[in-house]
Amino acid sequence: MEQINPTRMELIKKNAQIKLAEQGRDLLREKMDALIQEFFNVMESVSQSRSELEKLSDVAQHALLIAEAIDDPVTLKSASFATRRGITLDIKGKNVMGVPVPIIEKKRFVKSLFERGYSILGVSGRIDEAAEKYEAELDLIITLAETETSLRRLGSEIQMTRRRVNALEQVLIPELKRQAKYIEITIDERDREDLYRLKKVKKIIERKKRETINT
Amino acid sequence: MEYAYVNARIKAMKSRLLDRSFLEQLINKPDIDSLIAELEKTTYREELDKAGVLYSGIHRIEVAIRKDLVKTFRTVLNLIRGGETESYLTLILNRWDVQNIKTILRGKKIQENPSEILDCLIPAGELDEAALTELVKQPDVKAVIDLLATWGIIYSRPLTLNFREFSETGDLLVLEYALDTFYYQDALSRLKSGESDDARILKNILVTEIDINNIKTVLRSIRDRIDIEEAKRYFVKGSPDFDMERLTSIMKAGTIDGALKHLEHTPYQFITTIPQEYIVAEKISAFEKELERYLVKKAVSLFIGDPLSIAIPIAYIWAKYTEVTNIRVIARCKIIEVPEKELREALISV
Amino acid sequence: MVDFGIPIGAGIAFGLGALGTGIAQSRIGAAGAGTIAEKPEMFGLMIILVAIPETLVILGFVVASMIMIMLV
Amino acid sequence: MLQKMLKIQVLGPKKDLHNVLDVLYAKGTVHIEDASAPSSPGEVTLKRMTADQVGDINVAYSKIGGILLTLPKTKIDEKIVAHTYANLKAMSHDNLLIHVNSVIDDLEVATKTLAKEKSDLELSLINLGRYEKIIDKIRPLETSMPKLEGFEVTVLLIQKEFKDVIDIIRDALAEITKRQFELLSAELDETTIAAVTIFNKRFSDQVHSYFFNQNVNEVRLPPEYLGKSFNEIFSLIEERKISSMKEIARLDAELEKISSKWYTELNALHRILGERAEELSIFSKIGQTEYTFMLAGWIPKKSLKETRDALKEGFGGRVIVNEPALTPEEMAEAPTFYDNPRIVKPFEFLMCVVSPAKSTEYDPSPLMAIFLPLFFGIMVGDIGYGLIITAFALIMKWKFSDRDWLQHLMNVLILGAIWAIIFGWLYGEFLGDLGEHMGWIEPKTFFGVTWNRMEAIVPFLILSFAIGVFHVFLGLVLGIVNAWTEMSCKRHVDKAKKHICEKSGMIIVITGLILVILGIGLALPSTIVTTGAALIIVAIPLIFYGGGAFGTFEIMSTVTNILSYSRIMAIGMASVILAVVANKLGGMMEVALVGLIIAALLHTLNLILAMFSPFLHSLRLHLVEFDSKFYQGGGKMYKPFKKENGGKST
Repeated sequence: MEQINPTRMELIKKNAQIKLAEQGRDLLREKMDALIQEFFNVMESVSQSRSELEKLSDVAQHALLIAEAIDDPVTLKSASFATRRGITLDIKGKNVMGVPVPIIEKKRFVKSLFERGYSILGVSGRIDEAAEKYEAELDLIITLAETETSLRRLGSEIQMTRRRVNALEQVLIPELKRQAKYIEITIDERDREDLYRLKKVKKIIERKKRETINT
Repeated sequence: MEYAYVNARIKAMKSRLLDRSFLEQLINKPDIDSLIAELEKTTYREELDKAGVLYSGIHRIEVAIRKDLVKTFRTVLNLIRGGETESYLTLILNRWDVQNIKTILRGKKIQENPSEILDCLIPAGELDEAALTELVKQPDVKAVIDLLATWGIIYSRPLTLNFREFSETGDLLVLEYALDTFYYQDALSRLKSGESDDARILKNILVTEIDINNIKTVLRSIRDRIDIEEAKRYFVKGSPDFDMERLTSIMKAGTIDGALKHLEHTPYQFITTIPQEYIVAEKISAFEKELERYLVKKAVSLFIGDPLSIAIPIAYIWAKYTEVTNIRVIARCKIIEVPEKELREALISV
Repeated sequence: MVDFGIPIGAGIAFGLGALGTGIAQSRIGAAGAGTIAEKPEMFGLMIILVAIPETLVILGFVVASMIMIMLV
Repeated sequence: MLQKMLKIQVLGPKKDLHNVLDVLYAKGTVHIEDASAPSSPGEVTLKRMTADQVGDINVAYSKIGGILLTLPKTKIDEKIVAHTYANLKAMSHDNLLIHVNSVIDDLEVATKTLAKEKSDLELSLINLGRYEKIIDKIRPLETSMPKLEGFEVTVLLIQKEFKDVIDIIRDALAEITKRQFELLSAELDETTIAAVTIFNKRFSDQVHSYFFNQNVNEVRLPPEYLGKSFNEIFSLIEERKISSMKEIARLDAELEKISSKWYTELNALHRILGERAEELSIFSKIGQTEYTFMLAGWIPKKSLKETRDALKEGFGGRVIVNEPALTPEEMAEAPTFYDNPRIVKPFEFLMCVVSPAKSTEYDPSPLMAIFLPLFFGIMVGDIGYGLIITAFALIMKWKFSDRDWLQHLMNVLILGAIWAIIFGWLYGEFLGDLGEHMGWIEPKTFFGVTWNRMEAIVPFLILSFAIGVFHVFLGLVLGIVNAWTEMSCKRHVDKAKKHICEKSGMIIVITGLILVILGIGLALPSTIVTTGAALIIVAIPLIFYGGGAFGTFEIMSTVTNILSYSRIMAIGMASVILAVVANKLGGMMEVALVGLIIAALLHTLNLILAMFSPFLHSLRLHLVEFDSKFYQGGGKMYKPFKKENGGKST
């Protein structure tokens, strides 16, 4: 407290700070509300995609098992050799309330007949269908990865904003207010001292004046 | 060619194929082990015993039936050694060669571990286990083709011809398609020279197969909205009924429904009766199942054809192949607990 | 003059029957060998199947003997 | 006759299962069927019993089988096997398993590695052959190539239709190697040209990457042959081949060694494990719920009561024997239990060679027991031959007392020989005309015919046809009887009706035909001919209804069937003629001894033929001409749960 200059100038500065802090707090509150809104939106789509994914993966698995049963697992494995390759994803960012969320730029992975790299003459439609279902599943997984990352980012942003609001509200603003109070009190005190001292000086002057008159 | 002896043997072998009631018994088995125990009572016993040393459960069955298939085909081929018949029969068995070469090329392209590739090969064709092992050892796609050429195996020709395009685009489809078309063209041209009954029987089956492949390609292309010109490249030539023109016009129908209309009044009319839900869902595998079934039935019904012709060995090969597929379906469905109804639907009954 | 017609006729009747049986049996025999190679338990049945075309030679024999006996 | 079979279900609490099995086993009357397979849709499927040890036994069984397959076959001494087998059999279940597993531990790895090494070598041998072929072809090219240090040789294969490519390659090579190269080409076969290039190793990478994109193939050789001349490679391959073969021989010898030591034991083990597995498999046929078991099976009607009593005695009311009502369709599934007098047994065996009868049809074996030896006797018809055949059969029976099938066959021969003696007396034949010659016997006369087979050809032929007509009619009647029984089964009513129509129609047509032929042939009164014709006309619609257009063809085949009985006369006559020829030839010889030998030889030949041919042809008359009129077959044999079938419960 020592470093605070209990000057009127300082007081004005503090009061301005208090106002700023309160404004900031309100703003952050608003942002938080908006984030929470967004968070719930995303969450809904995530839970939807999740159940969709579950369903899709069941279907895909079933298609695969049927293909394996009828076409022999080795034929399937051979076809998988032809289609095996890495996936490259382009990831860009987007701002939601100042939160960077990923946007995955992707081609659809569901491939058409001649894109899978094998000749369809030796590969049955069952294998095709299994491949297609898994490609769709991959699509969904990637979408899910995108939204889930957004969700996580939003969540942590909400948490951070809340922490900031709390810091403003419970630490910074009361502190500033206390400081302003202190300056105010100090200034008042000094004013009173001044008044008193002035009065004292006035008395002394008057006494001296009286003495000079008297003498 | 003494068909009397050979075909009598093959018919005797045929009588040892598992009948419907035995398959029923297999379906009724509660688990994979009792299924194996039941299969042990059949001709699969030897291969099951051999496979049992390394594998268990479903893998034991699968390895055993695969080995048994190969062994059976070799037996048939050995019976027919010599002369035109052998070359006709190898023509049917060559499809496994094509499949194996494709697998090796695919594996080599992604630098797959040789033993992994070897596991996926079924040496039922002319390329025996020794040849396949050596091919798998080659370092890259080109080396595989070169080795085929070195050994004077005809499949090196289409591959060499199309290699440049492959190395430019990196698209294995080029080579695979070249191989497939070569197989059918080569088979048809080998049959053209002979005017015998044998050649006629074989050609009939082969043309049916080409038709079915083409119809499948058409349906799949329509479903995936593939451009006609693009799809046309993947049709196999050689069928008198369904030539390029006819296929293109079916393709032009643009919808599965429309394409099916074109198939009315053809031998393939039966697929127009497929439940509407599959047509709407564009579920190709449903059509495919019917088409395959038709082919299998046609091939297996050769048993009642000329008893002193190649019809019998051909029918046997198909019947054996179907049997192996059925066993695999039953065994696989045992472990994933598919409802019995679906299982029965998946079986190919002949 | 000796009449050669009758013995020649009888010979033809018997000979052709035998020939037919031979042709048929050769095929059945080959098929039988094939079957037995796969299924030895069919041996009994195969023997009978091989014997079936013998009807021809027997009928030939009957006709031949009837020609000889009735016409001589 | 076939026994009537009943289906039974034995139900009881699970804890009694073992004892129930023991009782049934001791009785040996029940043919156990799979109880867990639902017999009709909608029925509850019972869970299968599983015996705990089934898995272990099966694994061991197939492992031993696998080892046996990899070992070369060694001659085994049946006696030692039987001995080992007996020893093993005495072992308890657990001890046996321990023993088996120790054997497997000892052998499995060793045999597997040896077999694997061997098959690897065999594979490489095949490939060496492939490489050798091409090297042999391009070898001649090498001689015309300069041999240079630091240079590389590459062989290209070019399809003939692209032979222009050679010039392009030549130009390209000239550019890459700055003209330091050599290129030679020659035809390899009808479709391929081989081009050999030699260039400085410095350019190796560039040259190869150039080839990579041309329509040519480089000859690929295993890496170990790189940089060697073709002649060298060729001889190296030869060496490799020889050494591989030596190695294979060594591996074979090793396997042989193992085999000679273990084969007997493994065989015995395999046998006993197979039996144990079979025994345990009876459990998989028993259905179960949580506390109860159900066992289904067939039982001959006559033994139902004693079995039921035995169960009642042992378990009181706890174990129930239930007789489910069966539809005729289900009855058709019953196993076949031939239960004939001993004399008919050999004929059951003959029937089973073809296909056992179905339990619902008429069992032809008793009829066969009458007619087959009779036909045989009519054909052989010689006292001497009959006696010799009997003696021969008795000797064979005594010599091979352990072969069931031979016993059966010889019994048939003896029965036939007895008839042969009877007919021999009738024909007056003893070793052909020897008996008559010597004045011992002579042909008898019946119905105004002297039954001398050499002369009475036409009467014999007529007799044969008569037998044929009788036999075929008998078959047709039995066919009607069978169809009649089938009528009870709803599913087959239509078919059965048609069968009855067809068969009775056939009888009428044949009767009509005979009347017409007799009427015309013997110039009998015209009424007989017209009756015959009328019968034919009446019967044809019946046949047409029963068998359709093919039914009318059947008339022809039935007539042929009857004609086919002429073989009874024909074979008999051939036999007697040969016998007479033997006697004549023998008699013509100047020296008695030579004559005797020649006669004896010919008689022996005739005897062998006589045993074989008449037997085969009477069998054929039964299976082809007779059985086709009524017999379907395709039944399964009744195999009761008892010791002979290895069905002992554990």
